[in-house]
Amino acid sequence: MVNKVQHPELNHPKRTGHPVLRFLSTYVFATDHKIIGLQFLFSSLFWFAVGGMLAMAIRWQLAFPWSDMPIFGPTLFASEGGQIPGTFYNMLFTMHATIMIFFVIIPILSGAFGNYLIPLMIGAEDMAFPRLNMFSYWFMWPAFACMILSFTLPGFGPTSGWTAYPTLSLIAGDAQNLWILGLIFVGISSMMGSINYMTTILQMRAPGMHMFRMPMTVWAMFITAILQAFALPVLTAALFMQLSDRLLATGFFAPESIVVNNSITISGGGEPLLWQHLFWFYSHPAVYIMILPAMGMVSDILSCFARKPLFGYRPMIYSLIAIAGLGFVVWGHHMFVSGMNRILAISFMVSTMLIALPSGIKVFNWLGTLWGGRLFLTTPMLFSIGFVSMFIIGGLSGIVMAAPPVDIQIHDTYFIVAHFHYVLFGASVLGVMGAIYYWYPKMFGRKMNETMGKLHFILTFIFLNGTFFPMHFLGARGFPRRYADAYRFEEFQDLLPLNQFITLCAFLMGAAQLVFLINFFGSLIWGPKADRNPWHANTLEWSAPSPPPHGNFDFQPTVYRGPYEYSHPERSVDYWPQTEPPP
Amino acid sequence: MESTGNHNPKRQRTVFLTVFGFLVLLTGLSFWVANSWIMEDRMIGWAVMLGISACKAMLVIAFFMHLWWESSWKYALTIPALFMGSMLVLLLVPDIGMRTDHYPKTRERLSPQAVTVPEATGNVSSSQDRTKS
Amino acid sequence: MNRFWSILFCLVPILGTATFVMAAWGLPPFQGAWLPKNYSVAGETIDHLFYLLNWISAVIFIGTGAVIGWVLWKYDHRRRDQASYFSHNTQLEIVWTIIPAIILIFIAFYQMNSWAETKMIRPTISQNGQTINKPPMVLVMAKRFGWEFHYAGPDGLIETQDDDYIENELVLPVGTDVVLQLETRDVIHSFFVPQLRVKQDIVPGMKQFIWFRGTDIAEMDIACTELCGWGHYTMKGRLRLVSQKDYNLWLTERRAMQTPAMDPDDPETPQVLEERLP
Amino acid sequence: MAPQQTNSKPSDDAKEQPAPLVYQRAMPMSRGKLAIWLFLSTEIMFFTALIGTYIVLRFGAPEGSWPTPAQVGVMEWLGAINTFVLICSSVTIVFAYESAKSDRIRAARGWLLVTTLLAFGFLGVKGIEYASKYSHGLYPQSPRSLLHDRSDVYYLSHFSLQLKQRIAELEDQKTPTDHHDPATLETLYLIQSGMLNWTENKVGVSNDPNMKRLALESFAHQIHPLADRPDIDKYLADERADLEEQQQTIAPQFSDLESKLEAAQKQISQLSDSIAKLESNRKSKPNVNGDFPPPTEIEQKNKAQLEDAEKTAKDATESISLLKQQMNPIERRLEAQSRFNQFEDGINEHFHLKLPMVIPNGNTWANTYFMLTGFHALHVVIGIFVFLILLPLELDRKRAKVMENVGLYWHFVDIVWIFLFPMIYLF
Repeated sequence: MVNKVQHPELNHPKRTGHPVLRFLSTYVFATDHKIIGLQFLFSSLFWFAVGGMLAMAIRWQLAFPWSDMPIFGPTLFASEGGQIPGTFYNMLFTMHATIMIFFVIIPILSGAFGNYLIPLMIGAEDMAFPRLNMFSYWFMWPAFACMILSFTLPGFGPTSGWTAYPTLSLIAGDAQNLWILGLIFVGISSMMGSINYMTTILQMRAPGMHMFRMPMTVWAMFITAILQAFALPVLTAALFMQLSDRLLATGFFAPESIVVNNSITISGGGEPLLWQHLFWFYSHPAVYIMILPAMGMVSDILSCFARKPLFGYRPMIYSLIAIAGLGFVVWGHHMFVSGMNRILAISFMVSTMLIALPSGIKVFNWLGTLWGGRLFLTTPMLFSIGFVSMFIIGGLSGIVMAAPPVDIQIHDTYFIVAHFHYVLFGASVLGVMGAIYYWYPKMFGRKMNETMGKLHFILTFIFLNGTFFPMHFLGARGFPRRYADAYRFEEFQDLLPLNQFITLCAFLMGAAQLVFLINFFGSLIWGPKADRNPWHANTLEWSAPSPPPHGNFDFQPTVYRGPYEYSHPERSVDYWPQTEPPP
Repeated sequence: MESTGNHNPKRQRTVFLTVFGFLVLLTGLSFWVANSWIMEDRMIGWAVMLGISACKAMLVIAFFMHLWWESSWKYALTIPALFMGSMLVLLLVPDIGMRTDHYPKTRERLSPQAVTVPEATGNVSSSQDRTKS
Repeated sequence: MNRFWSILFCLVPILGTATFVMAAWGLPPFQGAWLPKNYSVAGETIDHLFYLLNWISAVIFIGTGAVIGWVLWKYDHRRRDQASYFSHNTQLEIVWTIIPAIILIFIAFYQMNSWAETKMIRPTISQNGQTINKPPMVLVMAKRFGWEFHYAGPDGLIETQDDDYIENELVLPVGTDVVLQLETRDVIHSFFVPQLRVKQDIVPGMKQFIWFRGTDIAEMDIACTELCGWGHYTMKGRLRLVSQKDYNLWLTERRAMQTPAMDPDDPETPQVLEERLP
Repeated sequence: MAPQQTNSKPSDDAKEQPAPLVYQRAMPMSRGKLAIWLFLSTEIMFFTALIGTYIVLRFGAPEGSWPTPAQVGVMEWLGAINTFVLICSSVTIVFAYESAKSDRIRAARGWLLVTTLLAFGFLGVKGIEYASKYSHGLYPQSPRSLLHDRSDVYYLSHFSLQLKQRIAELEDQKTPTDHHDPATLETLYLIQSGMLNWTENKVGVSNDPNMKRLALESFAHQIHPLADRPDIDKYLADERADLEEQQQTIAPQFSDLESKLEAAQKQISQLSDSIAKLESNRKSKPNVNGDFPPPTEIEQKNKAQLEDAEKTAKDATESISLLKQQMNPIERRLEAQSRFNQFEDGINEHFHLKLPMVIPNGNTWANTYFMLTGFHALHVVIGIFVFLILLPLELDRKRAKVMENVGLYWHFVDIVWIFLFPMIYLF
């Protein structure tokens, strides 16, 4: 890059560092937001591996139905010759979805990156409530315990899908109780986290850091926190009701009394649709909780490597707010064919159509950011462009499904599976990967290997499309999701080869993540040392040391401009850190 | 919190006691409504009682929670939650609140009105005239 | 190197569109991996909508994909010393807000008729000079893991004591509006016939109606598309669409060897769900 | 823009803090207060979900089937007292906060103590209510609950189980205790034979679903009536008339048979007398071989007649016992009818029997009642915990912020109750 920029932060009076803490209080019962962020990151990566294994098992069954399943089969079902039973398949997709949503994507986005980046990006020394922050991580552990314990119960886990629709979930095995408890703990943890984030962002910004000078990442985290704070309590209430249906014989979600062994175990009088409404009231905003932070981070990465101001900063923020606002009134589009009132469906359809608009605006603004830039195609940048590219596919298939008549045909088929994997894997996970590559130098003070990163990207990108794109066709054909064996139907018998192709791609995509693992852990030791600002970025975290010490900043950060002042025509260098005083 | 400090503590105390008086009065009022002629049309009675409750809640929020003396941030925090809450309840009404429209025959027996006995069996009259309880 | 990545990202719209076109035209290796042949009148509008939405999507997909490819091709940092410095363009923002808004609102209104036809306006018949909703022809009773199809007995009404039911086989006439009443005995199921473009979840404690008009004689699968337990994938039914004449013939044959169905009205038959799984 | 200190910094490293960073605030209040307000917003959503569930389930219930407070024994005045208690505690915590703010530590502590006591009082009243619900078996269905939504076979089988248990309990107590008057056992026997077995029999025999339903409904109605049911009154009156008619037709048969039996018995005694006489006559004069002369014709005739008469008597006895078998349930039923029909409050309530009862939507009522009041009570308990933590502390100006935050939470708890009170007790 051009001339070296002077380090404005070094001219400030130095702050003394925080006292050195003992190992336990530094790494285990940490109140430092950065350590908590890393704790979230590592536990999410662990669960990512677990969830990935489950996905592989699902794909195996779909490609080679009822053949001996490797690893799972011989250990668990030796007496049946390694062949899995139908309930086990149900457990696989239930746990895959639950783990990926509640233990991977949400914690890694708002738990890991939210925690790590918010105070650094707004110039705070820590979160508003460091203790609360610690508890928000430690409340994940009972949830982890519930999930692991549920694997050991008969049936190997909950089997009623991650949506846990009653009355199936009411008559499911005991693992369902652990599932509910686990989600309640996750909910409490997220609630603590979101209140902490909102307070921090509102009250702890460095001088000069107006709301409209905050990086998109912080804005996205802020909006996500609002979504979590307002939507999660509803899910928690619904989970409590389902738990009491199962344990205390109430009947909020059961229309008729349920009789087992001639005695009534659930009293009836409720409505299964009530659960669906309450569940989706949370779980639709949860979809945005799973994408908005990635959108924010990608906006920052795109702007940095295009060396160009983010196009339409304010429209981007307004569209975030619009997504959040509309996100609360679109949940019914998950229920078009569920027996919901059909006039109500129209209002949900209209609001769903409307919510496509801000998403579209964001895509156009990202393209506008790239246009006319000076692109450095580093690994984080490639992942971010991949994010945009995949998000377009996921968004467009979303519009196709938002039309209720079309949804009649493709609801609960692989079209839906394709859609949400494009958004959640194609977009969110690629965004997360980009963010890991981007902030890794800040987190660990070392850089990751670029060549391996690019290899990781290209393998993931190709095989992810190979996996999820053909699912659109399966879905159009009507291939139902959650079927252990759809080939019993004359209708779907000829779709086996396509499924085998998908499985092959999925396995290769899984294998590609090994490259990432080697790169990630190898770079911890062998990676080249990074200085404060290896990417020549503007935002505040890059003026702190790498990795930042306890207390974050060794000077008092003061903000003089917005976060995207790249390639300013009057400057000799192509970036202009937010903390650099005006000439 | 900062702004409430400007008030005279003694006057503050009279304000609180007055609010307390109103709250007790309103509780008595809703109790009276529940046992009065207003409940002849239950919908009106319910609406009146909910209105009284809303008044009481406003009194508590405004004075005990000091919102009367706070700046405009109070709207930013309370109105979105109230909006989303009412949205949730309102959109539940067509499916759950009007669910008897979709009752299958097995479920109609829960309802005293829905039981209609064919005249052929003779010894029973339909129970249409059952009191609304 | 940038050019390489540009080509890679360009492959997304190119291969994506190509595979869609191949699938829609049934070219190998995607033959059969597309909407199945349609056998209902309402299905034609649904298919039309699906194609329309795909066309609109394709335009946006190719457009945005081309922009990504072009940007990567053109704005390589090795070929440029300085990025252009602009951060917003209000006119452009307004344009790309208004145009998608118009498209989306158009879609929203365009498909309302189809939704109303398939799910809201039930076919009617006139009886004693009055227009009333067409009564259901068959009561579909879903249960773990199979379908019961209750046909009316001699009294011509379903849900009466003389009903006659068959398991997993539904026979319906073509060329006439068929109304089905859906109920379930235990958990949520979903009645899905891909060729008829018909899908409806069946929720415990609710009765629901679906309707369609078959266009041609055919035989097809009925699938359950809402998770209902270990045997979800075994919930297979067969639907035979036959001519009205054959249907009448079949119905008389059935009546000759009638088996009485369970009476849903009897207090002795309350809902009994299966025991919790081990 | 003054530097802000975080509230929850660990105190041990407070000494070695580096120079605190300077922040700008978006809202003119402390972080703690903002967090509490945000927390209350999430609480609004939580209770919206719960109360919303109650509202839609309640108003979606079939017209007229939601139990009134009286039917489920909810006492309005208890709710009113609790409302009053919570309003008082709201005022006292405001006073505690005001006192703390002006550094009157003792006053603050006193007011907080009063608040805590009021909170305990609230829980006490709640406990009384819950205990009464429990003792009446009014809670969501589980093996020991007495609530049934409808009169079906499950209700009958549960009822018979409970009845047998009650009878066994009372039979075990050899001497009647003061708890139960000695007639209770008799009443239970009458319910068993005159009502339960009668209805079971009727439901088992009848082919007409409407008759089955009416039998079940009238049974449930007599145990625990909810409203005037002219149809059931008519059904019972019809049944009674029918039974009395049957009794009328059976009674003459009965007397016929008895007189027949009497005649036969008379004949038997006469015949056996004469046979005995004839025999002794005959046996008094043996012939030369020492043998008795063969029975005379008259004797043989008499013997045959005796056999006939005995057979008639046996037949008559059998018919009588058969008739009695037929008659007994009718009599028991009529007895039960005449004994129990007069109670407007139902057998269950009148004799304090605690047997299962049918309250349509009673289960849904119990579900929502316990969910709403339970989660509210949980919040009260959490509030009490916080009060107990605060009580031993010096409640001075510095802690006034904490007091204010706790107060905000407590007022929220009050507001929730303000809405629950009319919805649960008055609607």
